Amino acid sequence: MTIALSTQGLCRSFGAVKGADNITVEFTAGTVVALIGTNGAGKTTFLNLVTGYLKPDSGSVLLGERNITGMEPRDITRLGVARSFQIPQLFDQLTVDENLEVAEIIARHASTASQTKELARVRALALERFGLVPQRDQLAKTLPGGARKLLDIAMAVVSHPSVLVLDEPTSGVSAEEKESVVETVIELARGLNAMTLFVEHDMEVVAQYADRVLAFFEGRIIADGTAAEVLDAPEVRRLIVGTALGADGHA
Amino acid sequence: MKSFSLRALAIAVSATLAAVAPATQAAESVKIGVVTFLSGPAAGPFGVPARNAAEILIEGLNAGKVPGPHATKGFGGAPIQMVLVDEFGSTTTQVSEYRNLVQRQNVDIVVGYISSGNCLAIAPVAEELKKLTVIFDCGTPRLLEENAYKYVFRTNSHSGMDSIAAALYVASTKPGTKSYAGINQNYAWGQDCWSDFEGTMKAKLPAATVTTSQMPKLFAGQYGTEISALLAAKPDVIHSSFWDGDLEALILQAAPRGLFKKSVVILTAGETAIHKLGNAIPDGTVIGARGPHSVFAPDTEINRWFQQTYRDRYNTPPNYASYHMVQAILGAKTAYEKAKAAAGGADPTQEQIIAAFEGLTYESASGKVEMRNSKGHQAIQETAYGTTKMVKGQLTVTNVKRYPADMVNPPEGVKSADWIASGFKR
Amino acid sequence: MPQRMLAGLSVLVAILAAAPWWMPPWMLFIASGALAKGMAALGLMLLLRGGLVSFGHALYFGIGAYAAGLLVLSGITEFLVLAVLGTLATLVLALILGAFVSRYRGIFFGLLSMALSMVFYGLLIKLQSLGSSDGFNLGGIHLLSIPMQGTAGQVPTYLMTLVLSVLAAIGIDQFLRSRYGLLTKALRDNELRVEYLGQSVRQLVLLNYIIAAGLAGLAGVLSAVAVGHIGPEMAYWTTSGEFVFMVILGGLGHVAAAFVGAGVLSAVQAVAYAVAPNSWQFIVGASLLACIVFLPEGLWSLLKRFGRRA
Amino acid sequence: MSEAVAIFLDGSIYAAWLFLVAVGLTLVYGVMKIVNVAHGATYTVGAYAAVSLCGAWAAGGGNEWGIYLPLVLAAPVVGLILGPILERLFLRPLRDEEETVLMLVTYALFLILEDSVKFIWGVDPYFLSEPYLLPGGIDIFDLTYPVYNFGMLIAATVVGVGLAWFLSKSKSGRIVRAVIHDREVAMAMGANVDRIYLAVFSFGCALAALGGALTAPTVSVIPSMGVEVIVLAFAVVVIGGMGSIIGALLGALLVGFVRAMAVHLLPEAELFIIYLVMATVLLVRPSGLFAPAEARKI
Repeated sequence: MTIALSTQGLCRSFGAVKGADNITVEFTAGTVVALIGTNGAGKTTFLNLVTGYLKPDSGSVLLGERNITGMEPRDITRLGVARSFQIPQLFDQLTVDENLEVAEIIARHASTASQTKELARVRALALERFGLVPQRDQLAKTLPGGARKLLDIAMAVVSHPSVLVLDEPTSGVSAEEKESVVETVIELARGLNAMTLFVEHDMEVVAQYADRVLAFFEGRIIADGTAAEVLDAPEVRRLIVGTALGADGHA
Repeated sequence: MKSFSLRALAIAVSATLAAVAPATQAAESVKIGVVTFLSGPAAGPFGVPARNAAEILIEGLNAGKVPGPHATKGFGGAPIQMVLVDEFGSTTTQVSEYRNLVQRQNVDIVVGYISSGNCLAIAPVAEELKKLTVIFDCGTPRLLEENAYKYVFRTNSHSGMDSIAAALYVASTKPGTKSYAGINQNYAWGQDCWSDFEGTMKAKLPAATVTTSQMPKLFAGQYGTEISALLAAKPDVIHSSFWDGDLEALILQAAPRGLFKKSVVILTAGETAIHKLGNAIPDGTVIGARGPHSVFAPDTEINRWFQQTYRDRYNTPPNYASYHMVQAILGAKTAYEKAKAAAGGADPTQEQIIAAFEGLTYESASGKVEMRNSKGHQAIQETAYGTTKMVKGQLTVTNVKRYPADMVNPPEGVKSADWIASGFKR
Repeated sequence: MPQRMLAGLSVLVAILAAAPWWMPPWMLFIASGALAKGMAALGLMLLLRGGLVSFGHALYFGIGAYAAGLLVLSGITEFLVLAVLGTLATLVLALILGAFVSRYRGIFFGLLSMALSMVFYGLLIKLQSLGSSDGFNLGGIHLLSIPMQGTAGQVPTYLMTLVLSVLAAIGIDQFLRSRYGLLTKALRDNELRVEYLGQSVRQLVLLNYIIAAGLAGLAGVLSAVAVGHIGPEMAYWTTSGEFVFMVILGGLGHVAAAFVGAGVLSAVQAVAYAVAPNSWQFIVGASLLACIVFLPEGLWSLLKRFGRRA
Repeated sequence: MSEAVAIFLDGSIYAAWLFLVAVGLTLVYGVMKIVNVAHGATYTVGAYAAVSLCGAWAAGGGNEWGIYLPLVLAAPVVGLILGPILERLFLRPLRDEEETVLMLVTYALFLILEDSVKFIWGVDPYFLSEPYLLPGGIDIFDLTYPVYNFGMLIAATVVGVGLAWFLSKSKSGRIVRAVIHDREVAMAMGANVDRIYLAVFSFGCALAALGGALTAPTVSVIPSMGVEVIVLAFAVVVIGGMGSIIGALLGALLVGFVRAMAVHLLPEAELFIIYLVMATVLLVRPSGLFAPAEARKI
């Protein structure tokens, strides 16, 4: 079992608040890992540290054997780590197709005509997979929430990353669409054999798709294991699940 | 249908521009393009007074009311028509406006240019378009020292004269001067004026030393710090070629701080301020008018007529820029009439006017003007400086010293800077 | 539609190429200047497409002009040499300054650019040997044996400016259609995402910055040749402002828009000078305001609408 | 010794003047994210308003020492008239445009206002030197300083302290600060952004006009007097960090002292020293010395 990604003693604070408090963790290649925790627990901070948006105060991030601590997002991306965002980061003035084209151009550096043609074919497939074909010539700013989310993820996947980082892929997605979004994404990730990290508040989704679950609280990992183990841990029930599920009436 | 609309647009644009062009003028009148600042900071002190002077002089000439040697109507009987252009805007704009005047408006003569950058840029265009162009105010010695032009004349002395005469005034009225300082605007005019003044001081008063040379940005407006530096340096004499709002601000800010009491301040272009600022200028300030203009002008018939007519129309006396304008138009008129006489009374060609203009000597409202330098294209003239004194609430200029043209202008063929450096060798 | 646009533009270029035979000389001079400035505006448009406005672009306009001026002073009067070396000088400087400037965004990019151009302006004012604020004349420039100045040189200079403008427009058009064009557009929308797709934003900005600078430099050389005089005001912030104005006036829709903006502004200025010498600032300001309010995508959008309806 | 004192005094006086003309600019930027080029024209209008008001005061036989009243009154008059006109007619409808487009809008307004000044007051200069000359001068070491300059120092202090007090202590001030910090959150919490923008912009105009009015007695009042000022004010605000009041203060002090040193010790450098300081500060701190931090949520 190869280690795709690992961190060693990762720390980062914002003033008095500890966003990441000595996080040491390893991720096996090809696994799907869910991050759970309340707002402000440090999930997004962890993702931002891994993908280079934030620089750690101390500690290190390794991609396979390679130390990527403190590297710029673009360099980390080039090494095979792709991410999507809690608030979709799209090119609003470009069409859906062009959004993907930009992602492809950057990932593949196409220059010859035949390469360009090949890219267009791949793009068409991606649009189909994400169900964006009807909107392909629409400007991104006109898309509804669910489609924005999908396009955001589709752009991340274009580069065939070895590590895929998804920040709340289902937030802003309607209840009916949720299932199919997660289904599509996870299937794709498994198809790429990419190690997938995703932040999720819906415990049913977590239970259904994650091979492994990490529970965050105040910048620390308070539980780590299979979905069943973590969701049943008393500390997790008390601090996270109770609050997250209580509202939905599933507790 | 795109092609149609674009072509239509192109045609419409050219039609609009062409519509602005007036019909060709009556053959017998002389059309003069007058270029001077109508907007921007130089409009108030120079541009507008020059325009005013052009207006009343041309009206007077056309009516045959100008007394003295210039009594003939218009230019040798031909009425004068004036086309006015704003000098404000980039040099490129000025070149393009000049082409407009010559090629679209078909003027016979262009009279204009206050800014040195503009007159330098216009001169080669005048040569290219072969159009008689009389520069009336711009100061840079480079205009006719660096190039020989056939079509370009300048009827005022260049700025070298102002600085040389200023230093001579110091040498004669304050021979004991041990130290001097300068405050000049940081652009070509200010830099040239200061280096010429400094050069002349070194030749005439070699023992005197420079304490500080302040070079604030053009149009800076706030001179508190510079004034402190000048006060602290305690020079006997301070030289300044400031003009316009900058000059007025300097006077307003420096006078209450006693700068004018502690040092003798020479304002080489100070004349424009005395009409507006009057009693704010402290006694003992040395004032120049870039030639024998305005308060230094001779008491002749034509000067009295000009002073009176100008005051009557504009409720203020004409300043040296007004006199420069009068001098330029009268120069062109004299050359025109001389050429006409030589041609036996026929309307002279441009070539004939130019031949008559070269080396011409004539009377303006400011006295005698000799087109002597730069192969007869550059005027030389006497100049004067004087000291202000308040008499019964009225600012007067006393202790006036006049400097003959030869004393303050380089000999033919010698550059102003070289002449100064040579210690004024003849 | 693209075919029609191509046809329309070809006709426009043909009309402009025939200008020496239908435009009076004074108008030809304005046209030369407008084309040269349009070229500088074209570069600025490229930057603007990437979301950056420079209030100091005249720096490179001035560098090109002064590089040409220095060459003329040292006795080199061959236009091709001036154009190549003048542009090269701007490219080198843009590479150096761009390394710093490309870190900045939004208003800071604009103001830092302005500060740099003003430092250059200050240096020129200080250089008394180069005429300080008065600048100096450059004459005798020729292309091989064809004069580029004086009466005989007006048409060759105009045609050369037109040829280079058309080439620049085609070049930039191709560039915009290439992957870099799309990336530039993406850049304007969302830099963060561009970075997270693995592309260095700075590199992209730098590339655009250098191209824009080169165009401005070449425009500076052409302007210096056409006017026959150069001065520090070429690098002053108001000149930069004029370029920005041209881009906004024309719009970002098409490479030709920059030239439309430059042409219209030059025409408005010429007419305003003739008709209202005392209130042309008011007219220029009001038309800028009207353009932003009523034509947020510039005059180009108007032409496009007009063309579609016809 | 006296040179050091002179540099200190000249630097402080110049800094006070800079702060007065720049503080409105930074406040408007902080709240509205508008780089207001028209600030320079408003400064000019303030100077002319002061000329007219003081002229009316003198003509009406007002007390000689009372002339400072109409002088200062020019600020609220201009702020209350010009501010709402510009904000309501031009800036509010275009509020959602990009920063650079808004800057161009204000540039257009600048051109229009400057010509309007010419239409109203003409191109000939006005002089309003009485308030400057009235209090006389005082000798410090061997240099004479006009008392009026120290009045500028006091005015700048009053404006600075008043603004600081308003923003930190009063309820409206806290709302304004909330808008500076995060417009969306402030709106969500019920801040009336329309009203705040109108008030802040008008207040910014009043501050610009105050700068112009207080400068008027020391210069000749001409239509183009605002051109140089706006560039200077920009430099100060950028150095200090756009939108920061304390930054404007420190920017003004930095520029004031550096310039005073240059003038006294190295006059040659005065021409571009300010731009050099600006470029250097930006190279070291890309957002200026005290830019309010903005973290982007992703």
